[in-house]
Amino acid sequence: MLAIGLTHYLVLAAFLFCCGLYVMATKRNAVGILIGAELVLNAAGINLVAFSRYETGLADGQIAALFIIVLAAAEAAIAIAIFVNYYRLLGTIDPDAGDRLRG
Amino acid sequence: MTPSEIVEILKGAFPQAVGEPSADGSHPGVAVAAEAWHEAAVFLRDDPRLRMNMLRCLSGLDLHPEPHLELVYDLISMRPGGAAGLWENAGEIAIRVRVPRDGGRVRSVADVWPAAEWHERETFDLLGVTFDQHPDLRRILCPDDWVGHPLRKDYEFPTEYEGIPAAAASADVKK
Amino acid sequence: MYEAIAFYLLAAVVAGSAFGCVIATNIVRMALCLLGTLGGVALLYFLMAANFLGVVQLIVYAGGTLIVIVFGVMLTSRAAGVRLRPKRSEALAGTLICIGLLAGLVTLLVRTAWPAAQSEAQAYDVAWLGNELLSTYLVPFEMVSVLLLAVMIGAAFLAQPSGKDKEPEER
Amino acid sequence: MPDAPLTNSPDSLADVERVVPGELRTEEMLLNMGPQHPSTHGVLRLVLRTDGELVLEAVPHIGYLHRCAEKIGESVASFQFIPITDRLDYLAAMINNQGFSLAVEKLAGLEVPERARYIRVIMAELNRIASHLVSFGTYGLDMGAFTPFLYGFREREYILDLFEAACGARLTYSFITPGGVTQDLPDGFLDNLARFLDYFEPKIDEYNDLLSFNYIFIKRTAGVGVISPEDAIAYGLTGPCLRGSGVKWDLRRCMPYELYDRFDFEIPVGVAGGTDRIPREVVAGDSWSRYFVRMQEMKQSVRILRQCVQQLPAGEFRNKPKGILKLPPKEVYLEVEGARGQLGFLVVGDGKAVPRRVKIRGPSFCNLAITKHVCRQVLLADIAAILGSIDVVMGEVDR
Amino acid sequence: MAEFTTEDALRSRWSAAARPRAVRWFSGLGVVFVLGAAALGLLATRLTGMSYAVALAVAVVLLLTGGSCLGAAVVVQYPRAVGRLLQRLGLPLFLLAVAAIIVVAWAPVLLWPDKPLIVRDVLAVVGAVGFVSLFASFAIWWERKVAGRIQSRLGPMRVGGWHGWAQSIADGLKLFQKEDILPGGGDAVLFRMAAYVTFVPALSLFIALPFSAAWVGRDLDVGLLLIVALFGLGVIGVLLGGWASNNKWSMYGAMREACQVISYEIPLGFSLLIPIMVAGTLRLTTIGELQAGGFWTWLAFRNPFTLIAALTFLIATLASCKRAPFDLPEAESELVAGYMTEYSGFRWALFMFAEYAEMFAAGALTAILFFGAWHSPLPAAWGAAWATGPLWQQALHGVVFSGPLWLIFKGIFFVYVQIWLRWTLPRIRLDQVMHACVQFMLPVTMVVLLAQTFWQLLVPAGSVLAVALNLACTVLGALVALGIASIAVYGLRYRRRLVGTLVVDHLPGS
Repeated sequence: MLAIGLTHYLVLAAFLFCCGLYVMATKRNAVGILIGAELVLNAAGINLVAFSRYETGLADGQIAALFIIVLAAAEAAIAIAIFVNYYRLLGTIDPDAGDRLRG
Repeated sequence: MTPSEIVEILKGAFPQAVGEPSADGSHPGVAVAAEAWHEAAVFLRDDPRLRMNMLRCLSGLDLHPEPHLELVYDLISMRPGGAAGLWENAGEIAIRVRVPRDGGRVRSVADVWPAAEWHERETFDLLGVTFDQHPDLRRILCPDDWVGHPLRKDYEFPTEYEGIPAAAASADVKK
Repeated sequence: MYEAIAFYLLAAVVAGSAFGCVIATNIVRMALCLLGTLGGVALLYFLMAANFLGVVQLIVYAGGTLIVIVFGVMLTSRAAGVRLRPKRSEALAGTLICIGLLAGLVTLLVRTAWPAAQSEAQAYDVAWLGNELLSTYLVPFEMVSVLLLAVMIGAAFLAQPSGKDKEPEER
Repeated sequence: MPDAPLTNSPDSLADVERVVPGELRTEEMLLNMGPQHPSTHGVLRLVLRTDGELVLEAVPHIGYLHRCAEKIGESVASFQFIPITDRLDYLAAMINNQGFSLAVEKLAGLEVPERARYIRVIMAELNRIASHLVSFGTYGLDMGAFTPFLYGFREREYILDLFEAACGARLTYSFITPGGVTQDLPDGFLDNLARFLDYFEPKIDEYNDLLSFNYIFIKRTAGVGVISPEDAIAYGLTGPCLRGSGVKWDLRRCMPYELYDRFDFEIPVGVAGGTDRIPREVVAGDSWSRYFVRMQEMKQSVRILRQCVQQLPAGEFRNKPKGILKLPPKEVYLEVEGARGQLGFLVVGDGKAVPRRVKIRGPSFCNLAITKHVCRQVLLADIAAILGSIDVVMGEVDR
Repeated sequence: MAEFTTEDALRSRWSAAARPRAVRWFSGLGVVFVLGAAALGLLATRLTGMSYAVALAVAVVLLLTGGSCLGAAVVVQYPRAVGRLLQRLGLPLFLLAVAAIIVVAWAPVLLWPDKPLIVRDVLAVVGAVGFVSLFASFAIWWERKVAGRIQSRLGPMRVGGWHGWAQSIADGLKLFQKEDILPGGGDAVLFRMAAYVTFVPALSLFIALPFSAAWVGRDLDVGLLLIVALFGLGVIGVLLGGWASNNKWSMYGAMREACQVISYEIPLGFSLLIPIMVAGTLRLTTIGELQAGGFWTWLAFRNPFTLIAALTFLIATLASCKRAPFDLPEAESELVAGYMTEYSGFRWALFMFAEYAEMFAAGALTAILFFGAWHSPLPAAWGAAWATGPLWQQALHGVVFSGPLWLIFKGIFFVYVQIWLRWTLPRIRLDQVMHACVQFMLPVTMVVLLAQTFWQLLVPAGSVLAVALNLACTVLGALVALGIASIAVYGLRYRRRLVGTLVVDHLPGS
């Protein structure tokens, strides 16, 4: 228990992943879904870094995690831009409300 | 331009509505009938001889024993062209409009001189003259739920306002 | 010993705030919980001797992305007060699936005998990471920069007011 | 915000939200600025309709400081009304005293000795400087510069010392009364005054360097809240606000009262920028022009004061009316050039000591009315710039 | 409820009977605690690892408690004498305590560099907390004094005797006692959290901030980035606080802050890249040691581009710390108090502390990156012999050549510049802030970055051009420094004349 190893990190990441999944699946707010996605991405980042730390010892895991962070930032920027337009169009950001094909 | 000249011009345009210039030399003015006032105001502002471009003041007077309220519009014509770029006073006059004390109405001149908007609101608030076609005729100095028009001579001081007693004060005033 | 204490503390913070995200009904509180998760993960990166990654996580994620999210919440402010409580059936199904998934994953993870290749953390240097980034991983790096450019243009295009609007643009 | 939506009430949403097909839907918000707000200069309340930082409309609400001055005027004798006039424009109480006294004198036909008239001009001009100093200081404060405020108050303090020496009061003087002034100037007053003028005159240039020509300050105020001369006249603007729009109109020159025809002084007006130290961003009638007219007026007041010090004759300081001053049944309307514009008194007598009607035309009241017209489609920060440059005193607005 | 009178207050002090008993108890407990602390300390020297850390921590706590007990005993026994003494010696004592706390916090780091990192970290945190709180109280008082001088008044003069030095301590005590008001309809949890979310990053960046090559909590290889990251984190607290206040003015302040700080992070980052490029590292101690050779080797004076970068960095930190002329988030004439409108008491104090901590961090970072870090203008090589000599020589070396005192001095100088600007300049409008960022700061920093790249590629270190421009920049910097110094000397010399000079003898007899 006291010697922290790979498994510890992986279990934590699994928990994070499941939380993110739940948030993405059930929240009725588009920004909430975005937050869920961030949780999932963080879980992935922990996994990558943990593998690179405990298994390979190479830079690959860290670099991949770095790319994840950058991509998450890009994703958030685009997503928020879309949400703002969505909100302006529909007056709500409930994802279920956007069921029309032509706004 | 002297006040009497202004009165002449005005009389030429509105022979029916314009009365005699007041005898009192300290505040030269002329009475105008309430119905014709708005037209006269437009004339006063736009006539090239007069060009009364500024409404300096609007005072409401309560002529208490008489059943009238008098509105005094102090107008002035300001024109450029004096020495050293100074603007000069090209004539001033007080227009007096009488309305009945109860239910007095007069056409608003806020569209002629925007300055009149707040002055008319104040006169409405404190003296109870209604100005027709005013853009926003509400009380201005007193609270919106105030009862009565305080500057009337027969104004009864309230004994309380919103639960705040004012009885002692009103007793003093009555004495 | 220290590592264990630090790990369990951070794991508690990360897991706690992630769970906070799950149960929060208010979107701004969710954002605050996300801040806890992001900060905790950054510290976990420090613990795994990935200093640079931890700092980037703080700068980009906590200092940038999160603020963008909070901004988005406030721009859609009238919806922010709306309760986010999911439908009962959805919540039930989601809970069941997630718990099942978690149980499966954890069992799998614990049972697998991971070959312990590295017991001591490598002393990762920023310079080394930079060299790797610009030599071995140059192509993905350049692709990410092109992507970022595209995102910048795309976000600016999406967020700009429509042509008729003459009002000064606001950030 | 968690529970309350940003707009005032759910019902008002329909009113404030513009839904134009094909256009962006922007959310508007009603914002109460005041009656307790640092830059409304007293108990003024503005209801702002905003879209982000942009103010679409600002509606002023007044009356929070209404003290029934006109009703009191109908209940007390004219001498007793002098202290009430102190409390109209409390930053320039001397000029209020002067205006009301002149009106009563004209009504009652009271003569005023020449020395008293000089003393009145001295007091009025000193008070004009004091008032403009406050205006200068608070305008700096509105723009986020704290320091000019204290400089302005430091200089004003000397003027208040002079007032205290003359009449014992520092804010509400009741010094000028019908017939003259309440007491003669104390010994050494003129020396102190001359010393103050020597000290103060160079300070104005210093303050111009500090604030007026500060790059940020110019950027904040130039071209903001432009009032055209036509609008200014139509809305009844007077004083520095009118002159800031380029209208060279000053009662002291155009319709001289008291002794102002004897003095040699200029009437500063707002001009377009680019010439003679005026920054090129400046448009005639903007906030900077209104502000700068005040700065220049202080110099002119110093000029008038210097002439007063030279010319002050010996003689009586008042013509005391015998017995109680009765007001004849006549009507008088008289305006003086106050620190903020033309202060008018309409006094109606009916043969008693107590006037039948006193109507006060507060310049701030008329000047404030234009805010609704000017504060349209401006930024939130500009509201402070415009309001500060119009420089209202709520005591005079609400009376 | 009965009224609380002055007499009650007097009676609630120690009565004649209770006083000797209290003194006995306090002094007895104090002696016991101090002896215990000494014993534990002795024991700790023989221990290693975790037990050493625990023993040391307990000893420190015991020592502090014992000291407080002894102090309390003295105060109860001789209240008047202590009061009088405090009035006279308060300031020296206070300063001594400041020095003592810093030394106590940092000495072990210096003396036992090989002890476990966690000990070092704990001590660094204690040192950071102590330094931030002391610096914030000092800086608030100092800002008020400076503002007073600029505005030809005196500022606080009463509390503590000498020039009101204890004013902000008194204010702090007052703030702690104030009612903690939660705005109705606001989100109470977020409202409470926001103050900490702002305060904690501002505090924790001190762990990576080196005060000298040896005096640093954690000398990270990414230290610079970490500090910048923590700089940006405080915004979230402000945003949350503004949102949770349920006040439109707070909301405006929060939005303005977010706009401003995020926008200015870009020019800030670009300006940071210049010293990073010159030094080739993110490690702050390395960047600092690079500038050890006298003030002409300071990074700001290396070439014109670094000088411009230093200036843009200063401006960008001004915006990040929301100091005038960029103080829009709390612009009192527009937004009442911006995001702090609804805060009171302790939480408000936390925001203030965070602001002043950030101010110092910004100043210190400016000094480290561009202005010679912890080195005096003299080349450190001149004092190399002193650096390894006996203790007194080492101390002298720290004062004359390089040491934390120099960094603190420089940080305070840049804080002074911020204060100076605040009380001199009007505030910029929001659109102007954005224009200044996008249309001025961003292009300038980008061009400078490009130019510096080419400079490093094309101009060799010892070439005539490099030396000439280095000289020119150095002379320019020296002239500016001389100018500031001469203004300061002038102000000091004529400090009485600068206050209004006109005396109106207005009343008879005066």
